[in-house]
Amino acid sequence: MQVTIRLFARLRDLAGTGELARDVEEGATVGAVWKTLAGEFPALAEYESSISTAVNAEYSRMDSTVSDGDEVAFLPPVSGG
Amino acid sequence: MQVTIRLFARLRDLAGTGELARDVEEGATVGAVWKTLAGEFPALAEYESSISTAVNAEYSRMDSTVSDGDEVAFLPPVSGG
Amino acid sequence: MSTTRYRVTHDPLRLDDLIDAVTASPDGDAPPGPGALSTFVGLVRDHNVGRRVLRLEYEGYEPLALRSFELIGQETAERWNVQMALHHRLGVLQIGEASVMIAVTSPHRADAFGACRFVIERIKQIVPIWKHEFFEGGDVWIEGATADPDDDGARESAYRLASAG
Amino acid sequence: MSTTRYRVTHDPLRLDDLIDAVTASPDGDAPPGPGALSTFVGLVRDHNVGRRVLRLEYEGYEPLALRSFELIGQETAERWNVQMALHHRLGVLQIGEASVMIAVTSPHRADAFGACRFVIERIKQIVPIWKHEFFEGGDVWIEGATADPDDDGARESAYRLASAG
Repeated sequence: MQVTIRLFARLRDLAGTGELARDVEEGATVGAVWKTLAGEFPALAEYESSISTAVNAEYSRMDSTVSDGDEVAFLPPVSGG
Repeated sequence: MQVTIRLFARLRDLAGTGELARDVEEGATVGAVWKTLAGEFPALAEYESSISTAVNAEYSRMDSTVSDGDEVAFLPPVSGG
Repeated sequence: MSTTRYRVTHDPLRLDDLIDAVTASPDGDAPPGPGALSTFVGLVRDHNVGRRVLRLEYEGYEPLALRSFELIGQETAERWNVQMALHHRLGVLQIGEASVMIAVTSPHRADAFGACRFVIERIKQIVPIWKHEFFEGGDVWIEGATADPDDDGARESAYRLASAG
Repeated sequence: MSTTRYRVTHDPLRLDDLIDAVTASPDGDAPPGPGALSTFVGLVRDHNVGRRVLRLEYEGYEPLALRSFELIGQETAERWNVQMALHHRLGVLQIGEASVMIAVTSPHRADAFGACRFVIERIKQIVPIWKHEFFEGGDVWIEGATADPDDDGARESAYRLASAG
Protein backbone atom coordinates (compact mmCIF):
# COMPACT_ATOMS: atom_id res chain seq x y z
CA MET A 1 0.00 0.00 0.00
CA GLN A 2 1.09 3.60 -0.48
CA VAL A 3 1.29 6.56 1.89
CA THR A 4 2.04 10.22 1.34
CA ILE A 5 4.85 11.49 3.55
CA ARG A 6 4.90 15.19 4.54
CA LEU A 7 8.07 16.84 5.85
CA PHE A 8 8.38 20.33 7.32
CA ALA A 9 10.99 22.98 8.11
CA ARG A 10 14.49 21.57 8.47
CA LEU A 11 13.31 18.00 7.77
CA ARG A 12 12.04 19.26 4.43
CA ASP A 13 15.37 20.96 3.73
CA LEU A 14 17.35 17.82 4.65
CA ALA A 15 15.23 15.58 2.41
CA GLY A 16 15.09 18.18 -0.35
CA THR A 17 11.32 17.79 -0.63
CA GLY A 18 8.22 18.36 1.48
CA GLU A 19 6.13 15.54 0.01
CA LEU A 20 6.92 12.01 -1.06
CA ALA A 21 4.84 8.94 -1.95
CA ARG A 22 6.25 5.63 -0.67
CA ASP A 23 5.13 2.01 -0.60
CA VAL A 24 4.97 0.45 2.87
CA GLU A 25 3.83 -2.97 4.10
CA GLU A 26 0.24 -3.66 5.09
CA GLY A 27 -0.19 -2.83 8.79
CA ALA A 28 2.99 -0.72 8.91
CA THR A 29 3.37 1.68 11.83
CA VAL A 30 4.31 5.36 11.67
CA GLY A 31 7.67 4.26 13.12
CA ALA A 32 8.19 1.88 10.21
CA VAL A 33 7.50 4.69 7.75
CA TRP A 34 10.10 6.79 9.57
CA LYS A 35 12.67 3.95 9.36
CA THR A 36 12.12 3.73 5.61
CA LEU A 37 12.58 7.46 5.30
CA ALA A 38 15.67 7.63 7.53
CA GLY A 39 17.20 4.79 5.51
CA GLU A 40 16.75 6.85 2.38
CA PHE A 41 17.88 10.19 3.96
CA PRO A 42 20.45 9.37 6.68
CA ALA A 43 20.67 13.08 7.66
CA LEU A 44 17.19 12.75 9.19
CA ALA A 45 18.36 10.22 11.80
CA GLU A 46 19.39 12.90 14.31
CA TYR A 47 15.70 13.88 14.62
CA GLU A 48 14.46 10.43 15.70
CA SER A 49 14.18 11.41 19.39
CA SER A 50 12.70 14.87 18.84
CA ILE A 51 10.12 14.54 16.05
CA SER A 52 6.39 14.51 16.41
CA THR A 53 4.17 12.60 14.02
CA ALA A 54 0.72 13.01 12.55
CA VAL A 55 -1.55 10.84 10.42
CA ASN A 56 -4.12 12.62 8.23
CA ALA A 57 -3.46 15.87 10.11
CA GLU A 58 -4.06 14.38 13.57
CA TYR A 59 -1.20 13.93 16.02
CA SER A 60 -0.22 10.25 16.23
CA ARG A 61 2.29 7.96 17.95
CA MET A 62 5.20 6.08 16.43
CA ASP A 63 3.27 2.83 17.07
CA SER A 64 0.08 4.01 15.33
CA THR A 65 -0.69 1.90 12.25
CA VAL A 66 -1.21 3.52 8.89
CA SER A 67 -3.61 2.67 6.07
CA ASP A 68 -3.43 2.90 2.32
CA GLY A 69 -3.66 6.51 1.17
CA ASP A 70 -2.84 8.01 4.57
CA GLU A 71 -0.87 11.25 4.86
CA VAL A 72 1.94 10.68 7.37
CA ALA A 73 3.70 13.83 8.63
CA PHE A 74 7.00 14.17 10.48
CA LEU A 75 7.43 17.40 12.46
CA PRO A 76 10.66 18.77 13.93
CA PRO A 77 10.37 20.68 17.26
CA VAL A 78 7.94 23.55 16.75
CA SER A 79 8.69 27.28 17.04
CA GLY A 80 5.46 29.15 16.34
CA GLY A 81 4.34 32.28 18.08
CA MET B 1 -6.73 83.62 53.06
CA GLN B 2 -8.89 81.82 50.53
CA VAL B 3 -8.75 78.35 49.02
CA THR B 4 -10.72 76.68 46.25
CA ILE B 5 -12.28 73.40 47.32
CA ARG B 6 -12.91 70.69 44.70
CA LEU B 7 -15.34 67.83 45.36
CA PHE B 8 -15.88 64.77 43.19
CA ALA B 9 -18.39 62.00 42.60
CA ARG B 10 -20.68 61.36 45.60
CA LEU B 11 -19.00 64.12 47.65
CA ARG B 12 -19.99 66.53 44.90
CA ASP B 13 -23.57 65.22 44.95
CA LEU B 14 -23.79 65.50 48.74
CA ALA B 15 -22.53 69.09 48.76
CA GLY B 16 -24.55 70.02 45.70
CA THR B 17 -21.49 71.56 44.04
CA GLY B 18 -18.08 70.53 42.77
CA GLU B 19 -16.26 73.76 43.52
CA LEU B 20 -16.41 76.23 46.43
CA ALA B 21 -14.25 79.15 47.58
CA ARG B 22 -13.82 79.37 51.37
CA ASP B 23 -11.81 81.53 53.76
CA VAL B 24 -9.48 79.58 56.08
CA GLU B 25 -6.95 80.70 58.70
CA GLU B 26 -3.32 81.35 57.79
CA GLY B 27 -1.38 78.07 58.16
CA ALA B 28 -4.52 75.91 58.03
CA THR B 29 -4.07 72.24 57.24
CA VAL B 30 -5.99 70.18 54.69
CA GLY B 31 -7.69 68.57 57.70
CA ALA B 32 -8.86 71.97 58.93
CA VAL B 33 -10.36 72.71 55.50
CA TRP B 34 -12.19 69.38 55.69
CA LYS B 35 -13.56 70.21 59.17
CA THR B 36 -14.90 73.51 57.84
CA LEU B 37 -16.55 71.71 54.97
CA ALA B 38 -18.00 68.89 57.08
CA GLY B 39 -19.43 71.51 59.47
CA GLU B 40 -21.21 73.09 56.56
CA PHE B 41 -22.32 69.80 54.94
CA PRO B 42 -22.84 67.23 57.73
CA ALA B 43 -23.64 64.49 55.19
CA LEU B 44 -19.93 64.49 54.23
CA ALA B 45 -18.85 63.34 57.71
CA GLU B 46 -19.23 59.62 56.89
CA TYR B 47 -16.36 59.99 54.39
CA GLU B 48 -13.80 61.28 56.90
CA SER B 49 -12.00 57.91 57.20
CA SER B 50 -12.09 57.02 53.50
CA ILE B 51 -11.28 60.21 51.59
CA SER B 52 -8.02 61.05 49.88
CA THR B 53 -6.85 64.62 49.55
CA ALA B 54 -4.87 66.65 47.04
CA VAL B 55 -3.44 70.17 46.98
CA ASN B 56 -2.96 71.77 43.57
CA ALA B 57 -3.51 68.40 41.86
CA GLU B 58 -0.85 66.55 43.90
CA TYR B 59 -1.83 63.97 46.49
CA SER B 60 -1.45 65.39 50.01
CA ARG B 61 -1.99 64.42 53.66
CA MET B 62 -4.56 65.73 56.12
CA ASP B 63 -1.72 67.47 58.00
CA SER B 64 -0.33 69.24 54.90
CA THR B 65 -0.62 73.01 55.23
CA VAL B 66 -2.34 75.03 52.54
CA SER B 67 -1.54 78.48 51.12
CA ASP B 68 -3.63 81.32 49.80
CA GLY B 69 -5.06 80.46 46.40
CA ASP B 70 -4.49 76.71 46.69
CA GLU B 71 -6.88 74.22 45.13
CA VAL B 72 -7.76 71.63 47.81
CA ALA B 73 -9.49 68.48 46.56
CA PHE B 74 -11.36 65.80 48.50
CA LEU B 75 -11.68 62.45 46.77
CA PRO B 76 -13.98 59.58 47.73
CA PRO B 77 -12.68 56.02 47.16
CA VAL B 78 -11.79 55.68 43.48
CA SER B 79 -13.37 53.31 40.95
CA GLY B 80 -11.63 53.89 37.63
CA GLY B 81 -10.77 51.21 35.12
CA MET C 1 0.00 58.87 13.96
CA SER C 2 -0.84 59.63 17.56
CA THR C 3 1.86 58.80 20.07
CA THR C 4 0.37 60.17 23.29
CA ARG C 5 1.21 57.75 26.09
CA TYR C 6 -1.12 59.08 28.77
CA ARG C 7 -4.54 60.48 28.00
CA VAL C 8 -7.81 61.26 29.78
CA THR C 9 -10.50 62.05 27.24
CA HIS C 10 -14.23 62.24 26.61
CA ASP C 11 -13.72 60.83 23.10
CA PRO C 12 -14.01 57.11 22.26
CA LEU C 13 -10.72 55.26 22.80
CA ARG C 14 -8.83 53.66 19.92
CA LEU C 15 -6.47 50.78 20.63
CA ASP C 16 -4.38 51.67 17.57
CA ASP C 17 -3.49 55.01 19.16
CA LEU C 18 -1.95 53.21 22.14
CA ILE C 19 -0.19 50.62 19.98
CA ASP C 20 1.33 53.43 17.90
CA ALA C 21 2.56 55.07 21.11
CA VAL C 22 4.38 51.97 22.35
CA THR C 23 5.79 50.76 19.05
CA ALA C 24 7.08 54.13 17.84
CA SER C 25 10.77 54.64 18.57
CA PRO C 26 10.79 57.04 21.56
CA ASP C 27 13.65 59.24 20.37
CA GLY C 28 14.16 58.41 16.72
CA ASP C 29 16.82 56.01 17.95
CA ALA C 30 16.58 52.33 17.05
CA PRO C 31 16.58 50.25 20.24
CA PRO C 32 16.12 46.47 20.00
CA GLY C 33 12.55 46.10 18.72
CA PRO C 34 9.84 44.69 20.93
CA GLY C 35 8.92 41.03 20.53
CA ALA C 36 5.73 41.17 22.58
CA LEU C 37 2.71 43.45 22.85
CA SER C 38 0.15 42.97 25.60
CA THR C 39 -2.99 45.08 25.74
CA PHE C 40 -5.88 45.33 28.16
CA VAL C 41 -9.27 46.93 27.52
CA GLY C 42 -11.93 47.50 30.17
CA LEU C 43 -15.47 47.33 28.74
CA VAL C 44 -18.77 48.50 30.19
CA ARG C 45 -20.69 45.40 31.29
CA ASP C 46 -24.45 45.04 31.06
CA HIS C 47 -24.68 43.49 34.52
CA ASN C 48 -23.09 44.29 37.89
CA VAL C 49 -23.81 42.44 41.17
CA GLY C 50 -27.18 41.30 39.83
CA ARG C 51 -28.25 44.73 38.54
CA ARG C 52 -29.09 45.34 34.89
CA VAL C 53 -26.76 48.21 33.99
CA LEU C 54 -28.06 50.83 31.52
CA ARG C 55 -24.94 53.01 31.21
CA LEU C 56 -21.98 54.33 33.19
CA GLU C 57 -20.86 57.91 33.66
CA TYR C 58 -17.19 58.39 34.45
CA GLU C 59 -15.97 61.46 36.30
CA GLY C 60 -12.31 62.29 36.88
CA TYR C 61 -9.97 64.82 38.44
CA GLU C 62 -8.08 65.17 35.19
CA PRO C 63 -4.74 66.79 36.14
CA LEU C 64 -4.27 64.42 39.09
CA ALA C 65 -5.35 61.45 36.96
CA LEU C 66 -2.62 62.30 34.44
CA ARG C 67 -0.03 62.63 37.21
CA SER C 68 -1.17 59.26 38.55
CA PHE C 69 -0.65 57.75 35.09
CA GLU C 70 2.90 59.12 35.10
CA LEU C 71 3.53 57.67 38.56
CA ILE C 72 2.25 54.27 37.41
CA GLY C 73 4.55 54.57 34.41
CA GLN C 74 7.53 55.15 36.73
CA GLU C 75 6.56 52.24 38.98
CA THR C 76 6.23 50.03 35.91
CA ALA C 77 9.64 51.05 34.56
CA GLU C 78 11.27 50.27 37.93
CA ARG C 79 10.18 46.64 37.65
CA TRP C 80 10.01 45.82 33.94
CA ASN C 81 11.79 46.59 30.67
CA VAL C 82 8.71 47.87 28.83
CA GLN C 83 7.08 50.77 26.98
CA MET C 84 3.57 51.60 28.28
CA ALA C 85 0.58 53.66 27.13
CA LEU C 86 -2.60 54.27 29.13
CA HIS C 87 -5.78 56.05 28.00
CA HIS C 88 -8.92 56.46 30.13
CA ARG C 89 -12.28 57.73 28.97
CA LEU C 90 -14.64 60.02 30.91
CA GLY C 91 -18.30 60.95 30.40
CA VAL C 92 -21.27 58.82 29.41
CA LEU C 93 -20.40 55.30 28.26
CA GLN C 94 -22.85 52.80 26.79
CA ILE C 95 -22.75 49.03 27.31
CA GLY C 96 -19.83 47.47 25.42
CA GLU C 97 -17.83 50.69 25.13
CA ALA C 98 -14.22 50.83 26.32
CA SER C 99 -13.51 52.79 29.51
CA VAL C 100 -9.76 52.14 29.72
CA MET C 101 -7.05 50.87 27.40
CA ILE C 102 -3.49 49.82 28.24
CA ALA C 103 -0.75 48.78 25.80
CA VAL C 104 2.66 47.44 26.80
CA THR C 105 5.55 46.37 24.59
CA SER C 106 8.63 44.50 25.71
CA PRO C 107 11.38 42.34 24.26
CA HIS C 108 9.82 39.44 26.22
CA ARG C 109 6.24 38.33 26.73
CA ALA C 110 6.44 37.67 30.49
CA ASP C 111 7.35 41.33 31.07
CA ALA C 112 4.62 42.57 28.73
CA PHE C 113 1.91 40.52 30.48
CA GLY C 114 3.17 41.34 33.97
CA ALA C 115 3.44 45.08 33.43
CA CYS C 116 0.04 45.27 31.72
CA ARG C 117 -1.64 43.49 34.64
CA PHE C 118 0.19 45.72 37.12
CA VAL C 119 -1.07 48.86 35.39
CA ILE C 120 -4.76 47.93 35.55
CA GLU C 121 -4.47 46.90 39.22
CA ARG C 122 -2.72 50.15 40.05
CA ILE C 123 -5.34 52.24 38.17
CA LYS C 124 -8.01 50.77 40.42
CA GLN C 125 -5.93 51.70 43.48
CA ILE C 126 -4.77 55.26 42.89
CA VAL C 127 -6.29 57.00 39.85
CA PRO C 128 -8.89 59.69 40.77
CA ILE C 129 -11.66 58.50 38.45
CA TRP C 130 -15.15 57.42 39.54
CA LYS C 131 -17.91 55.33 37.96
CA HIS C 132 -21.51 56.46 38.33
CA GLU C 133 -23.64 53.41 37.56
CA PHE C 134 -27.14 53.88 36.15
CA PHE C 135 -29.06 50.62 36.45
CA GLU C 136 -32.67 49.53 36.07
CA GLY C 137 -34.32 51.11 39.09
CA GLY C 138 -31.70 53.58 40.25
CA ASP C 139 -28.13 54.80 40.22
CA VAL C 140 -25.11 54.53 42.50
CA TRP C 141 -21.58 55.88 42.71
CA ILE C 142 -19.15 52.98 42.76
CA GLU C 143 -16.50 53.39 45.47
CA GLY C 144 -13.49 51.09 45.50
CA ALA C 145 -10.14 51.89 47.08
CA THR C 146 -9.08 54.88 49.16
CA ALA C 147 -6.42 56.34 46.87
CA ASP C 148 -2.99 56.52 48.51
CA PRO C 149 0.04 56.37 46.21
CA ASP C 150 2.32 55.94 49.25
CA ASP C 151 0.56 52.78 50.48
CA ASP C 152 3.37 50.23 50.02
CA GLY C 153 1.07 47.33 50.80
CA ALA C 154 -1.30 48.20 47.96
CA ARG C 155 1.57 48.62 45.50
CA GLU C 156 3.14 45.31 46.54
CA SER C 157 -0.22 43.60 46.13
CA ALA C 158 -0.40 44.93 42.55
CA TYR C 159 3.16 43.71 41.87
CA ARG C 160 2.23 40.28 43.26
CA LEU C 161 -0.84 39.96 41.04
CA ALA C 162 1.37 40.85 38.07
CA SER C 163 4.15 38.38 38.80
CA ALA C 164 2.91 35.15 37.31
CA GLY C 165 5.55 33.69 35.05
CA MET D 1 -17.21 42.11 10.16
CA SER D 2 -14.95 39.08 10.39
CA THR D 3 -15.68 36.72 13.24
CA THR D 4 -13.28 33.87 12.47
CA ARG D 5 -11.86 32.62 15.76
CA TYR D 6 -9.04 30.48 14.43
CA ARG D 7 -7.06 31.40 11.37
CA VAL D 8 -3.73 30.54 9.71
CA THR D 9 -3.03 32.97 6.90
CA HIS D 10 -0.35 34.50 4.69
CA ASP D 11 -2.06 37.91 4.93
CA PRO D 12 -1.14 40.58 7.51
CA LEU D 13 -2.99 40.11 10.80
CA ARG D 14 -5.49 42.69 12.06
CA LEU D 15 -6.20 42.90 15.78
CA ASP D 16 -9.68 44.28 15.08
CA ASP D 17 -10.61 41.01 13.36
CA LEU D 18 -9.88 39.09 16.56
CA ILE D 19 -11.60 41.64 18.79
CA ASP D 20 -14.71 41.40 16.59
CA ALA D 21 -14.61 37.62 16.93
CA VAL D 22 -14.56 37.67 20.74
CA THR D 23 -16.98 40.53 21.30
CA ALA D 24 -19.64 39.40 18.81
CA SER D 25 -22.45 37.45 20.41
CA PRO D 26 -21.73 33.84 19.41
CA ASP D 27 -25.33 32.86 18.63
CA GLY D 28 -27.28 36.10 18.42
CA ASP D 29 -28.14 35.49 22.06
CA ALA D 30 -27.31 38.13 24.68
CA PRO D 31 -25.10 36.64 27.40
CA PRO D 32 -23.69 38.90 30.13
CA GLY D 33 -21.28 41.17 28.25
CA PRO D 34 -17.54 40.92 28.80
CA GLY D 35 -15.90 43.41 31.15
CA ALA D 36 -12.33 42.63 30.16
CA LEU D 37 -10.40 42.14 26.93
CA SER D 38 -6.81 40.94 26.96
CA THR D 39 -4.80 40.68 23.76
CA PHE D 40 -1.31 39.48 22.93
CA VAL D 41 0.65 40.17 19.75
CA GLY D 42 3.95 38.53 18.85
CA LEU D 43 6.20 40.81 16.78
CA VAL D 44 9.26 40.02 14.68
CA ARG D 45 12.30 41.31 16.59
CA ASP D 46 15.38 42.81 14.95
CA HIS D 47 17.72 40.86 17.23
CA ASN D 48 17.82 37.27 18.48
CA VAL D 49 20.57 35.78 20.68
CA GLY D 50 23.01 38.44 19.50
CA ARG D 51 22.24 38.06 15.80
CA ARG D 52 20.94 40.91 13.69
CA VAL D 53 17.75 39.49 12.22
CA LEU D 54 16.80 40.50 8.65
CA ARG D 55 13.42 38.71 8.35
CA LEU D 56 11.59 35.56 9.40
CA GLU D 57 9.84 33.01 7.23
CA TYR D 58 7.08 31.04 8.93
CA GLU D 59 6.08 27.61 7.68
CA GLY D 60 3.12 25.63 9.02
CA TYR D 61 1.22 22.38 8.65
CA GLU D 62 -2.02 24.26 8.23
CA PRO D 63 -4.77 21.68 8.89
CA LEU D 64 -2.99 20.39 12.01
CA ALA D 65 -2.25 23.93 13.17
CA LEU D 66 -5.98 24.74 13.01
CA ARG D 67 -6.84 21.56 14.93
CA SER D 68 -4.23 22.53 17.52
CA PHE D 69 -5.89 25.96 17.84
CA GLU D 70 -9.20 24.19 18.50
CA LEU D 71 -7.58 21.96 21.11
CA ILE D 72 -6.07 25.00 22.83
CA GLY D 73 -9.52 26.59 22.74
CA GLN D 74 -10.99 23.54 24.51
CA GLU D 75 -8.22 23.50 27.12
CA THR D 76 -8.78 27.22 27.73
CA ALA D 77 -12.54 26.76 28.14
CA GLU D 78 -11.97 23.97 30.69
CA ARG D 79 -10.15 26.40 32.98
CA TRP D 80 -11.58 29.86 32.31
CA ASN D 81 -14.89 31.54 31.47
CA VAL D 82 -13.66 33.26 28.31
CA GLN D 83 -14.12 33.75 24.58
CA MET D 84 -10.88 33.33 22.62
CA ALA D 85 -9.59 34.09 19.10
CA LEU D 86 -6.20 33.12 17.70
CA HIS D 87 -4.70 34.04 14.32
CA HIS D 88 -1.20 33.06 13.14
CA ARG D 89 0.59 34.33 10.07
CA LEU D 90 2.77 32.31 7.70
CA GLY D 91 5.23 33.31 4.97
CA VAL D 92 7.82 36.10 4.88
CA LEU D 93 7.58 38.57 7.78
CA GLN D 94 9.62 41.75 8.08
CA ILE D 95 10.93 43.25 11.34
CA GLY D 96 8.09 44.70 13.40
CA GLU D 97 5.34 42.69 11.71
CA ALA D 98 2.94 40.60 13.78
CA SER D 99 3.33 36.82 13.61
CA VAL D 100 0.58 35.87 16.06
CA MET D 101 -2.41 37.58 17.65
CA ILE D 102 -4.58 36.39 20.53
CA ALA D 103 -7.71 38.06 21.91
CA VAL D 104 -9.60 36.92 25.00
CA THR D 105 -12.74 38.40 26.57
CA SER D 106 -14.13 37.54 29.96
CA PRO D 107 -16.45 39.00 32.57
CA HIS D 108 -13.34 39.40 34.78
CA ARG D 109 -9.83 40.63 34.07
CA ALA D 110 -7.94 37.89 35.94
CA ASP D 111 -9.49 35.26 33.65
CA ALA D 112 -8.79 37.31 30.52
CA PHE D 113 -5.09 37.77 31.40
CA GLY D 114 -4.66 34.16 32.53
CA ALA D 115 -6.26 32.60 29.48
CA CYS D 116 -4.37 34.89 27.08
CA ARG D 117 -1.03 33.95 28.64
CA PHE D 118 -1.97 30.25 28.58
CA VAL D 119 -2.74 30.41 24.86
CA ILE D 120 0.64 31.87 23.82
CA GLU D 121 2.51 29.36 26.03
CA ARG D 122 0.52 26.49 24.54
CA ILE D 123 1.10 27.72 20.97
CA LYS D 124 4.82 27.43 21.56
CA GLN D 125 4.37 23.88 22.84
CA ILE D 126 2.05 22.17 20.38
CA VAL D 127 1.26 24.17 17.22
CA PRO D 128 3.03 22.83 14.08
CA ILE D 129 4.51 26.12 12.89
CA TRP D 130 8.21 26.84 12.38
CA LYS D 131 10.32 30.01 12.18
CA HIS D 132 13.10 30.19 9.61
CA GLU D 133 15.36 33.01 10.75
CA PHE D 134 17.40 34.94 8.18
CA PHE D 135 20.10 36.93 9.95
CA GLU D 136 23.19 38.87 8.92
CA GLY D 137 25.55 36.11 7.85
CA GLY D 138 23.24 33.15 7.54
CA ASP D 139 19.94 31.47 8.30
CA VAL D 140 18.68 28.88 10.75
CA TRP D 141 15.49 26.96 11.49
CA ILE D 142 14.40 27.70 15.03
CA GLU D 143 13.46 24.53 16.90
CA GLY D 144 11.70 24.80 20.25
CA ALA D 145 9.50 22.14 21.79
CA THR D 146 8.76 18.61 20.60
CA ALA D 147 5.03 18.91 19.99
CA ASP D 148 2.98 16.48 22.09
CA PRO D 149 -0.56 17.52 22.96
CA ASP D 150 -0.80 14.60 25.42
CA ASP D 151 2.18 15.76 27.51
CA ASP D 152 0.43 16.61 30.78
CA GLY D 153 3.58 18.16 32.25
CA ALA D 154 3.86 20.69 29.43
CA ARG D 155 0.17 21.60 29.71
CA GLU D 156 0.39 21.99 33.49
CA SER D 157 3.45 24.20 33.06
CA ALA D 158 1.44 26.45 30.73
CA TYR D 159 -1.45 26.57 33.23
CA ARG D 160 1.01 27.49 36.00
CA LEU D 161 2.54 30.38 34.01
CA ALA D 162 -0.99 31.65 33.38
CA SER D 163 -2.17 31.49 36.98
CA ALA D 164 -0.93 34.72 38.50
CA GLY D 165 -3.83 36.51 40.11
